[in-house]
Amino acid sequence: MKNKLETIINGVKFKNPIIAASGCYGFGREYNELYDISLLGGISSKGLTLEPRQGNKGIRIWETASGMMNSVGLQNPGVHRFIEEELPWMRKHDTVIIANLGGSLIEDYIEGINLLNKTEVNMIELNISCPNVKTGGMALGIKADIAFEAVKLCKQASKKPLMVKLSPNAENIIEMAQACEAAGADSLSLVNTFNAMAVDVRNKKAVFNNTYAGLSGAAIKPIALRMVHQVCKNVKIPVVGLGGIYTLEDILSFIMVGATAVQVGTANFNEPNILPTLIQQLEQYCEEEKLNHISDIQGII
Amino acid sequence: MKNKLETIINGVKFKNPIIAASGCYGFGREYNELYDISLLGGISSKGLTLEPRQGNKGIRIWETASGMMNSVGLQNPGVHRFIEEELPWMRKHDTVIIANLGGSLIEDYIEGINLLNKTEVNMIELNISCPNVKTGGMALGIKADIAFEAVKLCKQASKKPLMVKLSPNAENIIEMAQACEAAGADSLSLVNTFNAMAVDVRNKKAVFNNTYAGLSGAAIKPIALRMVHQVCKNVKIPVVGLGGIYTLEDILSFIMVGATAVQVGTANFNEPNILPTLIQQLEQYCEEEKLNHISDIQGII
Amino acid sequence: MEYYQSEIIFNQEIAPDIFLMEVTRNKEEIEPGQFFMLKTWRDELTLMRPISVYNVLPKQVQFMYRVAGKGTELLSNAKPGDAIQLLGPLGTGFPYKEVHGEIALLGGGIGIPPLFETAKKLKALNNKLTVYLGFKKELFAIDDFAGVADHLFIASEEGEEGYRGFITDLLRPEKFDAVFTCGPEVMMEKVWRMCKEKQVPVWLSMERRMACGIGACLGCNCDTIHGTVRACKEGPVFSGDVLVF
Amino acid sequence: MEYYQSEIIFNQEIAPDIFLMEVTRNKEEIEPGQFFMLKTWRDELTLMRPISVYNVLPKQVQFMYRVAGKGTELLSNAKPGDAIQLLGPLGTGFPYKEVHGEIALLGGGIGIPPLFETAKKLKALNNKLTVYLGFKKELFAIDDFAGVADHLFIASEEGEEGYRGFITDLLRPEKFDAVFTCGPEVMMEKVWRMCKEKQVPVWLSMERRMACGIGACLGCNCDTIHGTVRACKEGPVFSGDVLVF
Ligand SMILES: Cc1cc2nc3c(=O)[nH]c(=O)nc-3n(C[C@H](O)[C@H](O)[C@H](O)COP(=O)(O)OP(=O)(O)OC[C@H]3O[C@@H](n4cnc5c(N)ncnc54)[C@H](O)[C@@H]3O)c2cc1C
Ligand SMILES: Cc1cc2nc3c(=O)[nH]c(=O)nc-3n(C[C@H](O)[C@H](O)[C@H](O)COP(=O)(O)OP(=O)(O)OC[C@H]3O[C@@H](n4cnc5c(N)ncnc54)[C@H](O)[C@@H]3O)c2cc1C
Ligand SMILES: Cc1cc2nc3c(=O)[nH]c(=O)nc-3n(C[C@H](O)[C@H](O)[C@H](O)COP(=O)(O)O)c2cc1C
Ligand SMILES: Cc1cc2nc3c(=O)[nH]c(=O)nc-3n(C[C@H](O)[C@H](O)[C@H](O)COP(=O)(O)O)c2cc1C
Ligand code: FES
Ligand code: FES
Repeated sequence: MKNKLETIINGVKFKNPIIAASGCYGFGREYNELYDISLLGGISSKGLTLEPRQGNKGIRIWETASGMMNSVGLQNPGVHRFIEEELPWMRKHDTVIIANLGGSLIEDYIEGINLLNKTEVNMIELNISCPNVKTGGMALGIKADIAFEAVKLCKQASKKPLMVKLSPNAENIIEMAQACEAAGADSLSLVNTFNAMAVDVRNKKAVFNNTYAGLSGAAIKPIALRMVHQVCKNVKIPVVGLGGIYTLEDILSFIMVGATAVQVGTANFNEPNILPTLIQQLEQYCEEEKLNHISDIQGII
Repeated sequence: MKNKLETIINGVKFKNPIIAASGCYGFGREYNELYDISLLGGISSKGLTLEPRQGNKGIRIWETASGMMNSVGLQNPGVHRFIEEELPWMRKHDTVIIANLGGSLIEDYIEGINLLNKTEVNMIELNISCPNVKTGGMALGIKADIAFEAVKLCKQASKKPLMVKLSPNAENIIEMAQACEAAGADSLSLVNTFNAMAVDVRNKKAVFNNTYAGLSGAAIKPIALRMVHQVCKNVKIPVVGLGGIYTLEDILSFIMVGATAVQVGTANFNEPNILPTLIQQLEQYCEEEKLNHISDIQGII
Repeated sequence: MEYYQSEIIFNQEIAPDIFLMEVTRNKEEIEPGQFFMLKTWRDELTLMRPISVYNVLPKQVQFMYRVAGKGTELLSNAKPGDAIQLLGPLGTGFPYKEVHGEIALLGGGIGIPPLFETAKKLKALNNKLTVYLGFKKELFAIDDFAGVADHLFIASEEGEEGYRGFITDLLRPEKFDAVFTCGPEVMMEKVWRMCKEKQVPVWLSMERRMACGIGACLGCNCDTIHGTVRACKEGPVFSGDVLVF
Repeated sequence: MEYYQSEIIFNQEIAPDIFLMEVTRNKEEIEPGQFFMLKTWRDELTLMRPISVYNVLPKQVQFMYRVAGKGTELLSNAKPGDAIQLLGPLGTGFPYKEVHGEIALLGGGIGIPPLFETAKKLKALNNKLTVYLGFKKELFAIDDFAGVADHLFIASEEGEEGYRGFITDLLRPEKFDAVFTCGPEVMMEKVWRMCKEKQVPVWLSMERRMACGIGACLGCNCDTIHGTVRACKEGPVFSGDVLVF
C-alpha cells in the first residue's frame, strides 16, 4: 500500500510526498518526541548560513487572521555545527534530509554547498528568498536575472540535487522559475513567506524591528496555489508546493495543480501532530479513490 | 467634533476618511436600506466599463481562510447607464462619489473619462488592476511602464481628480506607484485583490472558469499594509489604503503607515453595518486620544 | 430588510444532519421563498450564510438546514439563548398571489424548506395543493406538509418509504395551474423542461454562492433571457419563462 | 511532552477577567514553572497559547489565566465537559531542588500563577517561604498561597488591600537564599537588579510570543550571556546569572 505515495524527486526517493517545511521544524528533534519522524517523506532543515547567526532582535512572532508573521532572521548554528551536531542525529532516521541554505553573499552560499557536498544530506534547498535578512537574500528572490546568476554558480558547485526555493515576492514568478530552471535548478519549491507588515497600534510603531516580516499560514494558500499552478505549467523540473497547507484537501489541491510533493510549515504549530495525520489521510485517499499512485492526479488541472 | 475626521484629497472634501470599496457596495442603494449612506466619507462605485458587461460565467464567489475570492468580471451597466440611472440617485446623498473605471482598451478608458468629465462625480478611480478580465486590465496593473503610458493619457483626458488604483500583483509596487505619480495621478489607492486560485478537489477542477480570481479580506491585510507603507514612503501624492480592513485597529494601522483615507470592501459582507460602526469608533478614538485631527497620526510609522 | 441580532429559541436535529432552528424576529413582513443571511460567528468565517425561511410565526421565524460545511456546522452548534445575526428578509419569493387553482409544490432534499411557508400561504388563499417531496434517504418535514397539502407524494432514492426513485417521476405537470419548485439544479431543470413541454407556468428557487445577499456584490449570477441577474435580489425565485439553463 | 485531548472539569472567573481552569491530564511528570500550549479551537486561531501550570493534582492540572485577547477569550468560553488540546509539559521550570533555606517568591499580576505549584514543591522540601504578590487592583489566588507561605506580602497599585504601591518596594533580597520571580518584564528587571546588587541568586520566568512552544521555530528569543536562546526550551525560567536585560 505504502508505495502509492512513494515519490522520486531528482533521483531522491521520498516515502511519501509530505515534507516538513524549513524553519517550522528545527532539525526534527522536538517533533520526534511526539511521533517518529521517520514517517515523513522528508525534512527541510532550519535555514542554514555559513556562519552561525543569532537572528533578529525584538518580537519574532505575530499572529494574523488565519496566519502568522515571523521575523526569526535565520537564527541557526551555521553549516559546520549543523554537519557536526544535527546531521548525524537526523541521519539516524529513515527520512529524506534536505539542507535549507540561506545567506547574504553568493560566496557564502557556495562555501556552504561545498561543505554540504561532503555530507549525507540528500538534497540542498537553496533559499533565495528570506525576507527577514536585510541584504542579499531578498533581492536574489525578486529579480530573475540576479537569481539566474546565483543559481548557476550554486549548481556548478553542488554535487547534491539542488532545489531552489522561490519567494512569492518575486517580480514575476514564472520568469523567476524559468530563470532558475535555465540556470540548472534540479527542482523548485514555492512559496516562501510573503513580505508583510504589522502595526502595534497602541504603541504607534511597527511590531517588528525590521518593519516587515514574513507572512505564512492558511491566509496565503490561495495565492500560493495560484503561483504553484503558474510555475508548474511553465517549467519541466519537479515542483514542490507549499504555503498554508493544513488539510488533505490543501495537499490534493497543490498536487492537482502540478506539484510533485508538498511541504507543511505553519500548520505544525496549529496542530502538532498534523504531519502523521496528513500522511495517513493521503494514503487513505489513494485507496478510496482507487489510484494506482498519487501521481495519477498530479497536474490534472 | 465631526471635523476631526474631515479629510481632503485632491481638493475633494470627505466628511471622514472611510470609503466604501469598489465592487463591494454596488452604487450604495442596497446598503442605504440598512443605514443612511450619507454617513460615509465616500463611495467608490462598482467598476464601470464603457459598454455594459455581463461579467463572468460560473461560480463567482469562494470563501477562503479569513478571506474570499471573487470572479465577478466587471459586470456593470456601462458608463452611460451609470450616468443616467445610478449617478442621479447617488448624488442625492451627501457623500463623495468616486466613479471606479475599468476596462481593457485604453481608448475605452478615455472615452469613459470624457463622459464622466461632464457629470457630477467627484473623482475618478482608475482601476488598472482587475484580475478578472482576461485582456488589458491585468498587464496594465503589472508593468510600470505600461501603466505610465495609460495613466498619462487618462490624466490628460480627465477633468476630475484622478485616483489610480494599484494591483498588489504589480511586479514592483514602489516603481508602479512612482510611475503613476510621474504620469500625473492625483492620488493612489491600493490594494486591489490578489491573483489567487481555488481547486474543487472533489470534481478535480479549478473552481473558477477563469482559473484565477481575486483574493480579498482579512487574510491579505498584512501584505496590503506593507505595500501601503512602501508606497507612502515613496510618493508625495495622497494614498488611500485598503485590503482586509475590518476593525478600528486596521484603519489606524493603515493611517499610521501613511494612508490619508481607507476603503472597506469585504468586511461589509461579514458585518453589513460595519461602515457606520467604524466611523463612530474612529470619532471616538480621536476624542479619547485627544487628537486635534485624525491626520495627527498619519504616517507616524 | 433589516440587520439585527436575534436569539435562538431552539435548534434541533430532526433527521441526520438536518436541523430545525427557531429564532425570535423583528416585525418585518416575510414573503414565502425569501431568505435571510445568518451568522452565529464573529470572524471565524468571512461570509454570512443564506438560509430560506421555513416557517413564519408571529414573533419567530424557523429555518431548516442541512449541515453541509463549516458555516452550517457552526449554526448547528448554537444553543437556545445564543445570539444569532439576521440580515433579511431578502430576495424575491414565490408569487403565491399570482397563481390560483391546482398548485403543485415540488421539493428535493434541502430544497424543501422554502416550500413550507409557501404552502401555508397558498392554502390560506384556498388553492388545492399537491406537494411532492423527494429525498435521498431519510425523510423530514413530512408531518408539517401533511398538515397543509391536499395530496402528498413522497419519493426516496435509497430510503424505505414512499416511491423508490426520483420525485420527478411522479410529477404530472399538465394536471396543474402552476408549479413551484426548489431543489438540486438537475432536478429543477427536469421540472422546468417537463413544465415547458406541457406549457404549465413554473417558478424555481435558485441556489447560488452569495457574499452580500442584498444585491451589492454581483456574486450570485443567474442567467436569464434578460441577461445576468442577481439570485439574491431578482431571485432566488424565477419564473421558468425567464430562466436559462 | 505529549500532545493530547483532555476535558475541562471547571473553568471559573475568580476575579475580573481572571479564570481558574481545571482539566484532566495524562500521567506525565510536571515540574513547577513549566507550561502547556493550549487550544480549544479548531482553526479559528493559528497558534496555541502558552499557559503556565498553576496547580498539579494527581489526575488533573489547573491553569490560571487572564483574558488578554482572542485566544484567552476563547479559552474562557469553554465549559465543563468541553474538549481542550494540551501540548506539554514544556520548558524548563524553577530549580526548586537546587535551593534551600529561606526562599522568596515574587509574582506580579498574571505572573503569579507559575509560583503556586513552585511554592507547593518548595514547601514539601521544608524550605521557609516568603511570598510577595503584587496586583494592579483586584486580588486573586491569595488563599491558595496563604496555605503554603510562611509569610505573605500583598501589594496593590490601585486596590484597597495590602500595601499600596509596587510589590518590589517590599522585597528585601538580602534576607533570602534565593528568589524566584515572574511578572511584567519591568518588574522582573527590577527584582533582577535588586538581587544582583545583594548577590542573591534569582530565577526569572520570561514571557515571549510563542508559535511552536517546543523549540522548533525559534520565535521565542531570549537574550542571555550565551547568546539567543529559546524561552520555550531553555526557559521560560532562567537564572539571573545568564539573562541579559
Ligand atoms: C437563497 C438560498 C437559500 C438557501 N436555503 C437553504 C435552506 O433553507 N436550508 C439549507 O440547508 N440550505 C440552504 N441554502 C444553501 C446554504 O446556503 C448552503 O448549504 C450553505 O451556505 C453552506 O455553507 P457551509 O459553510 O455549511 O458550507 P461550505 O461548503 O463550507 O461553504 C463554503 C462557501 O460556499 C457557499 N456554499 C456552499 N454550498 C452552497 C450552496 N449549495 N448554495 C449556496 N452557497 C453555498 C457558502 O455560503 C460559503 O460561502 C440556501 C442557499 C441559497 C442561496
Ligand atoms: C511560558 C508562558 C507562560 C504563560 N503563562 C501564563 C499564565 O499562566 N496565565 C496567563 O494568563 N498568561 C500566561 N502567559 C501569557 C499568555 O500566553 C498570553 O496572555 C496569551 O497568549 C494571550 O493570548 P490572546 O490570544 O488572549 O491575546 P492576543 O493578544 O490576541 O494574542 C495574540 C498573539 O500574541 C501572543 N501573546 C499576546 N500576549 C502575550 C504575552 N504576554 N506573552 C506571550 N505571548 C503573548 C499570543 O500567544 C498570540 O500569538 C504565559 C506566556 C508564556 C510565554
Ligand atoms: C517561523 C518560521 C521560520 C521560517 N524559517 C525559514 C527558513 O529558515 N528557511 C526557509 O526557506 N523558509 C523558512 N520559513 C518559510 C517556510 O518554510 C514556508 O515557506 C512558509 O512558512 C510557507 O509555508 P506555510 O504556510 O506552510 O508555513 C519559515 C517560516 C516560519 C513560519
Ligand atoms: C466581490 C468584489 C468585487 C470587486 N469589484 C471591484 C471592481 O469592480 N473594481 C475595483 O477596483 N475593485 C473591485 N474589488 C476590489 C475591492 O474594491 C478591494 O480592492 C479588495 O477587495 C480589497 O479590499 P477588501 O479586502 O477590503 O475587500 C472587488 C472586490 C470584491 C470582493
Ligand atoms: S450575493 Fe451579492 S449580489 Fe447577490
Ligand atoms: S516557541 Fe518555537 S522555539 Fe520557542
